[in-house]
Amino acid sequence: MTTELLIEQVSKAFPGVQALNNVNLTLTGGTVHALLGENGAGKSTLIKIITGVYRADSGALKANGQEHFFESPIEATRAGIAVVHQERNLIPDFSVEENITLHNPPLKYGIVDRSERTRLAKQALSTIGFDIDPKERVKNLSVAQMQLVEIAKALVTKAQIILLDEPTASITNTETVKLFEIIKLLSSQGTAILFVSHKLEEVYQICDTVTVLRDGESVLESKPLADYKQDEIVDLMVGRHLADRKIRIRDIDRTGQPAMELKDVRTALGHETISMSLYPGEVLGMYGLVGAGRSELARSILGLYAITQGEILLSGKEVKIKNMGDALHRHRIGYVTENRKEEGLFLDFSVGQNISSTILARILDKLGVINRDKEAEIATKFVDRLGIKIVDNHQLAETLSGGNQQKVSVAKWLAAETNILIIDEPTVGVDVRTKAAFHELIMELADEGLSIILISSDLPEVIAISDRIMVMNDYAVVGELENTKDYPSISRSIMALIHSA
Amino acid sequence: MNLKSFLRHRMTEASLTLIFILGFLALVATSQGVLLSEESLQSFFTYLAIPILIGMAQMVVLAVGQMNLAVGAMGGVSSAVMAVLMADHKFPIWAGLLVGFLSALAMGAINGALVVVTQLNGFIITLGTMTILLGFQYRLVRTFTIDQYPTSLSDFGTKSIGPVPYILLISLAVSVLLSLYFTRTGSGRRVLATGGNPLAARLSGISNARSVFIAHTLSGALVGAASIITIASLSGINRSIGGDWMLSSFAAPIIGGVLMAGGTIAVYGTVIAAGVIRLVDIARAQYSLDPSIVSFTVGVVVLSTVALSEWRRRGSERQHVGRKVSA
Amino acid sequence: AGTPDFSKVKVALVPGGAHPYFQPWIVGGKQAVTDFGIGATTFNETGEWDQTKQNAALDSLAAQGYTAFGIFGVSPTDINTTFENLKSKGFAVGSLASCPAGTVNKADFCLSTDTGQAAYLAAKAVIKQMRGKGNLVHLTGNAVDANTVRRIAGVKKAIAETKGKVKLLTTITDIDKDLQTAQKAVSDLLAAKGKKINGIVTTAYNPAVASTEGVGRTKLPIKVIAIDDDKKILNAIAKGIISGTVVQNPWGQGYVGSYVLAALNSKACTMKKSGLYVDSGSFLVTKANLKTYDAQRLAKSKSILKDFKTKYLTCA
Amino acid sequence: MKLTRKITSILSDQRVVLSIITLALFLFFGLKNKAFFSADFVLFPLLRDAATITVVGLAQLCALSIGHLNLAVGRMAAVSAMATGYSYQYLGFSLPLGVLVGLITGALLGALTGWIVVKSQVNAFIVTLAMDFALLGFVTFIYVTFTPAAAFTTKPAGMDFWRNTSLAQYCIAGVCGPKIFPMMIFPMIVALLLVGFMYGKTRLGRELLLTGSNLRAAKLSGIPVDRRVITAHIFSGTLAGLAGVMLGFTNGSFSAAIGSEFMLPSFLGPVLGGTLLTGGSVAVFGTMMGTLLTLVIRQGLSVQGIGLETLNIALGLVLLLALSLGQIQKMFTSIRSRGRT
Ligand SMILES: Nc1ncnc2c1ncn2[C@@H]1O[C@H](COP(=O)(O)OP(=O)(O)OP(=O)(O)O)[C@@H](O)[C@H]1O
Ligand SMILES: Nc1ncnc2c1ncn2[C@@H]1O[C@H](COP(=O)(O)OP(=O)(O)OP(=O)(O)O)[C@@H](O)[C@H]1O
Ligand SMILES: [Mg+2]
Ligand SMILES: [Mg+2]
Repeated sequence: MTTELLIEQVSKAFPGVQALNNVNLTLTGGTVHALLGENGAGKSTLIKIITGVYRADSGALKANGQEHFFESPIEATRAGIAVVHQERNLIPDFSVEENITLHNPPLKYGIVDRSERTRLAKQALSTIGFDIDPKERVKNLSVAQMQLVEIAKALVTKAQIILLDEPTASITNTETVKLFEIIKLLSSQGTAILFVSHKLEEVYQICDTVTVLRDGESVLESKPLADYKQDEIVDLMVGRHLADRKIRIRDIDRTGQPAMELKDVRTALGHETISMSLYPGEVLGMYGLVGAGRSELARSILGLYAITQGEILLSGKEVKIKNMGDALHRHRIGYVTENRKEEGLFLDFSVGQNISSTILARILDKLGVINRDKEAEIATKFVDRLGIKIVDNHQLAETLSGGNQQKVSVAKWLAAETNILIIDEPTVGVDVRTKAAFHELIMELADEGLSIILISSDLPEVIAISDRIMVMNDYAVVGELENTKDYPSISRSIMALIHSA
Repeated sequence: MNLKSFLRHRMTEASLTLIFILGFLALVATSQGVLLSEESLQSFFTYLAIPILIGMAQMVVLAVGQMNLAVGAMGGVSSAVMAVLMADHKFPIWAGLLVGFLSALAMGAINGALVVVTQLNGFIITLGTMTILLGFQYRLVRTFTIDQYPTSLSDFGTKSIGPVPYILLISLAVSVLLSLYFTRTGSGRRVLATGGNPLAARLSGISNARSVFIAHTLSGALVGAASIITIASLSGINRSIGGDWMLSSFAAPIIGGVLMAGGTIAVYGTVIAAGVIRLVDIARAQYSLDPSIVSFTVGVVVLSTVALSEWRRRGSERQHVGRKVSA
Repeated sequence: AGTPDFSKVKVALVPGGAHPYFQPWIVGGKQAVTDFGIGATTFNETGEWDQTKQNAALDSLAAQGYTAFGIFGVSPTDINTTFENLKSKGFAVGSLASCPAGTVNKADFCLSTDTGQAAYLAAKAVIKQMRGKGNLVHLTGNAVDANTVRRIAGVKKAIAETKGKVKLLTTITDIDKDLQTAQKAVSDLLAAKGKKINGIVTTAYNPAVASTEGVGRTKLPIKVIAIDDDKKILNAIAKGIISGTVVQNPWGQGYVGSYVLAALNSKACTMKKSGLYVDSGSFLVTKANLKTYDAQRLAKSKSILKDFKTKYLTCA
Repeated sequence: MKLTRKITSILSDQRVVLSIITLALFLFFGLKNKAFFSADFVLFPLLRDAATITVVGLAQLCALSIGHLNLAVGRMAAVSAMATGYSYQYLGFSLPLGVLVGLITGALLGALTGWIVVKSQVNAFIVTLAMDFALLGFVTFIYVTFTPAAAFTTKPAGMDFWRNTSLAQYCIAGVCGPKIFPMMIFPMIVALLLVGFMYGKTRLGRELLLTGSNLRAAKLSGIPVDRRVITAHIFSGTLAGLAGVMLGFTNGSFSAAIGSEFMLPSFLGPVLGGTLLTGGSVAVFGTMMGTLLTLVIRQGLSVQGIGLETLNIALGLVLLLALSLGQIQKMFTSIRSRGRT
């Protein structure tokens, strides 16, 4: 008997939103099933209902002969369901190996069998080709590394049903390729896999069947993916036809004074003689494999880590940036972090308050009182502009879907109206439509004179919007390219730079 | 794990050990060796046993990110139960101690159950139960000091191997077991996982409710153990017992490196921190220090030592961050 | 003249908090009800050694209809404010077992042990036991309590009288909060200095219990004079572990205090001199008078009562 | 149903629930024993105590707002009261000037604490615990050295007025204020308004809360988190100082005992009111309600003539029960909305 997971007429409401509305989905063993939809369509909610994190308002679930919803994640695990949630859910103080085996730690006489644990973890890590010390504490890992640990954790349970909620959002191609190999292998062995992603190229690469959610309704239910073209799928997700994007090559005037310039900068973290210049109105892409040190460079520039040597010039003047406040208020530089949950958002604050957190100085009345109207006005402006799906400005950030949280984290810095903006992985988990709009927005802002450093592990994204691309590897700059926006040739040059380093 | 990374993880414990050794040596030197006499050492160790245990009792609750404000009241009630049963109801020693111990365990379990059922903050629950228990303690012993229980119990309290009293050995043994529980057993790891990240723990099939319940119950059991030691080492039980446990129960683990946020334990750190605190008592007796000066000095010393170790830890972490993790 | 009618008077005896010292108040108060026909006496120890809580307890007693108050003030420096407040409402107020700090007493009277005097007496006793020379240690309670200040002064006075033959090795304060702290402090003290100490005088409850234990356990030749007559301490005297104790007269305070309060509150009598201080007596108890001291104390109470009736009160 | 939705949403506000519970208990105690409604002996002193404890609660709330604890609230109050008392006794300061001295002392202590926390990066729990020790030593030393009876007893003109006067003595056109309101509620009201205004409306308050909600995010949003931490502790110290002075006024002298019973109540008010121990969310008005609730329970039981043997038991039980009721109701209103998180 092949594994089956049946979802029938499932509904779920949150205050102010019908997150799911009579959704159906059939997941069969041996297939990879894509679950698609825009941000806030209800994908993660569905996965959480399947795994017993939320309780459905109505509907039915059948899995492996069981005919009821799981009461808790434990039950789902026992029933042979493994899941990688959209957000990283690891125990920071535990080692990698322990996190991987957390569901079911190997015991011997009631005592944790450490060598067996290491063995299991190593095995799981090696299947996805992730080379890391299993004894390292998770809190020392980067977001991408944590994501890989999550995947290893799901794989180690040898589950019959695997649900993957945007597993590739924050990892690079190399790891994605490895992941796909293992997905294919498992699928061929009869495992049922549900795959959520906003990267349609990937979806077409690996999935067999597809379900599309739009505003909580399943507008396409468990159909063969091959029957639909990418455009059709997008139309289904968005509910209308999405215009084709045109490649736009922008002309940047690099004769004048750079907006920001680094001269032979070394950092306490180990960056070596980094030199770069960013011109007014330019989008400078920064690409590198995970751990190349891009985010760290950005943070060092902003004064979070020490610069040990070299100088930073803003519009030709040498500056010492002490901290983020200094960067924002004195030098008008902004920074969108790659880690929205820990560093970008105030989860227990409203969307409006999150957006206004960088511009409090600008929305004051006399007496230092915050002008609520102005605050709401600015919030609304960016909610509209980035298509953030919310009930109202007062909704807490914690209740937003992953992609919408990401948008808030970016909106906060767009609102700040800086001269220079460093954006780190801005579109992690953002859906196709918004991503396109977003790219457009970035270029528009650049047209208006904003200088942007774009750090992204999404190569197509880097190529789509950068004017120039700086390639980093192992805490050093290994090369720089003028971006012709011709994907095949540019990507080849970039990979060549990385591998020759 | 090499020495460097060991020290990085254990910076607090390492510096506390150093402080302890230096402080101890300083006291030995300035007391012309009196501190090394068997009697002095015995006094030193005897009154170390209880701070260690109540530190542990707080630590296990801190491990799930909660607090137990009722440690003192629980200890007061359970030792009063023991005393009353043995003195007034002529229970044999073992039975008196057992019932008292179980009562502490039950109090812990009730705390845990209340936290789980009402979903109220553990801070508030234990504040409430603390008040209630203080009432019970008064009911049990009123304003008297009860000591009419068999002397063999207090004999046991003063027995020692060399200068090391049995009761300290019991404390240390309990600490070792606790350490094994948290580092080696599935249950202990799950409790820590709950403290480290409750949501992640839940998604990994761990019942946070059970972890919280276990932590509070364990805390009760440790308080019960502390009560046994209390009644064995004290000359009597009255309503003042447990009065100074609450703050010191926090001080040892937190100075020892346990995070208030949960998810960490530091058994050795707690023990050694209790030792450092004990050195202060000795210094007070040794130099006939005015308590106001002692308080003042303790305050200042704690501030500076912890600041120092923290500063060094951060220094070493700063160098480490950003380098490759790969094996 | 006949006995005046006290049946309308409800007397509240309010200690600072729960402490064994005050327990005889209950008995003394009850006895006063029987002997003098007072409406009622109650005992309320919910103050928990916090002046704010004690004030609240007093207020709630007033609300319940109590009209005469015998009070041990938690804070001797603040209690006059409380007294004034109660008196302004027309209640009779007596300061029992402790007088307000300073020279002014806003209560109608103060019936108390002179705490300094008791400490002096105890120190004299222990010095005598030490044969007039050697090193003495004083164990006591909260350093910033006015009564402790008086006790420390009392002990120092006794030592000064030896003209340097007795040395005060150390005064250990703040160890009365709980028994564990007291016992730890005593144990550490004996370990560090035991051989140098010839005598210990304790002027607080938990240190008294603790030093009894400590000296008994270490069998050091140290003379101890304790305070109060807790069973544990009397036992230790009987067994010869400690030399003696200084007892006070809480029963008398409760008994006589209730009478005077009733007399004042019923308007049958007035104080000749408001705020008068009357010593309720302190007695040294050793093995010799272990059996008889209570009778002696009782007699003292009766004589205080007589003094009040004949000397301090003017009755209609 | 719109109406039920509205009711549930009102009921899910902790402050409303607290007010209802407090009021219910108030009526219950009063109906059981009329004496509880006595203005002179119960309500007036109760409100006077509530005023002080609420201010202490606000002091703790300021530390909680950034996710810190201030274990030294009581001792900061003691030092501030000591400074005030000293200024009356030895410097002959007038009443307001002495109060100012107390407030400044509190502020300085808070600033020092905050500064140490920031510079050492040590957990505020440890810093304030150590601070408490250090200040305890300091206070004892000063009182023992400078006073004969361990207290400053000089009363400046006007002190008794603040202690004893009620609004009943203020009449406008023949209508006098209620007798139950003591003058002491004015400093509390001022503190409530200022703190409430700051957290509710101003940039400073918002920045404090953001810092408490997510320190890293706040730092990366350009908020000067170090300075905010110090600011929060300054507020905490100042308010603690105010409470210490208020208690000195109520008691009638300035002694070392001031503040020694502040620590637990300082948490009780804000936490019952709905302030998060983890930071980022404060309940200013709730702090007053939480304080009132505990005092009403205590005094209510006390007026029923309950002795010490049952007082604490009853106090704890009523408290737990009242809070669980609030919680059960809250679970009820949110069970469907939040899923089971
Ligand atoms: N705990 C919650 N409380 C209130 N609303 C919620 C909660 N969780 C999700 N929602 C809402 O439910 C809707 C669906 O969210 P969900 O996370 O399922 O979207 P998603 O399809 O996974 O989107 P994304 O691609 O951005 O991850 C969103 O409108 C979201 O705001
Ligand atoms: N060896 C390491 N030990 C501890 N932490 C590390 C180590 N390597 C990386 N990190 C952490 O991971 C993050 C940096 O890795 P990250 O992969 O984000 O670098 P990056 O060049 O910005 O790459 P990307 O942004 O593409 O992921 C930092 O937060 C850093 O603290
Ligand atoms: Mg999602
Ligand atoms: Mg990065």
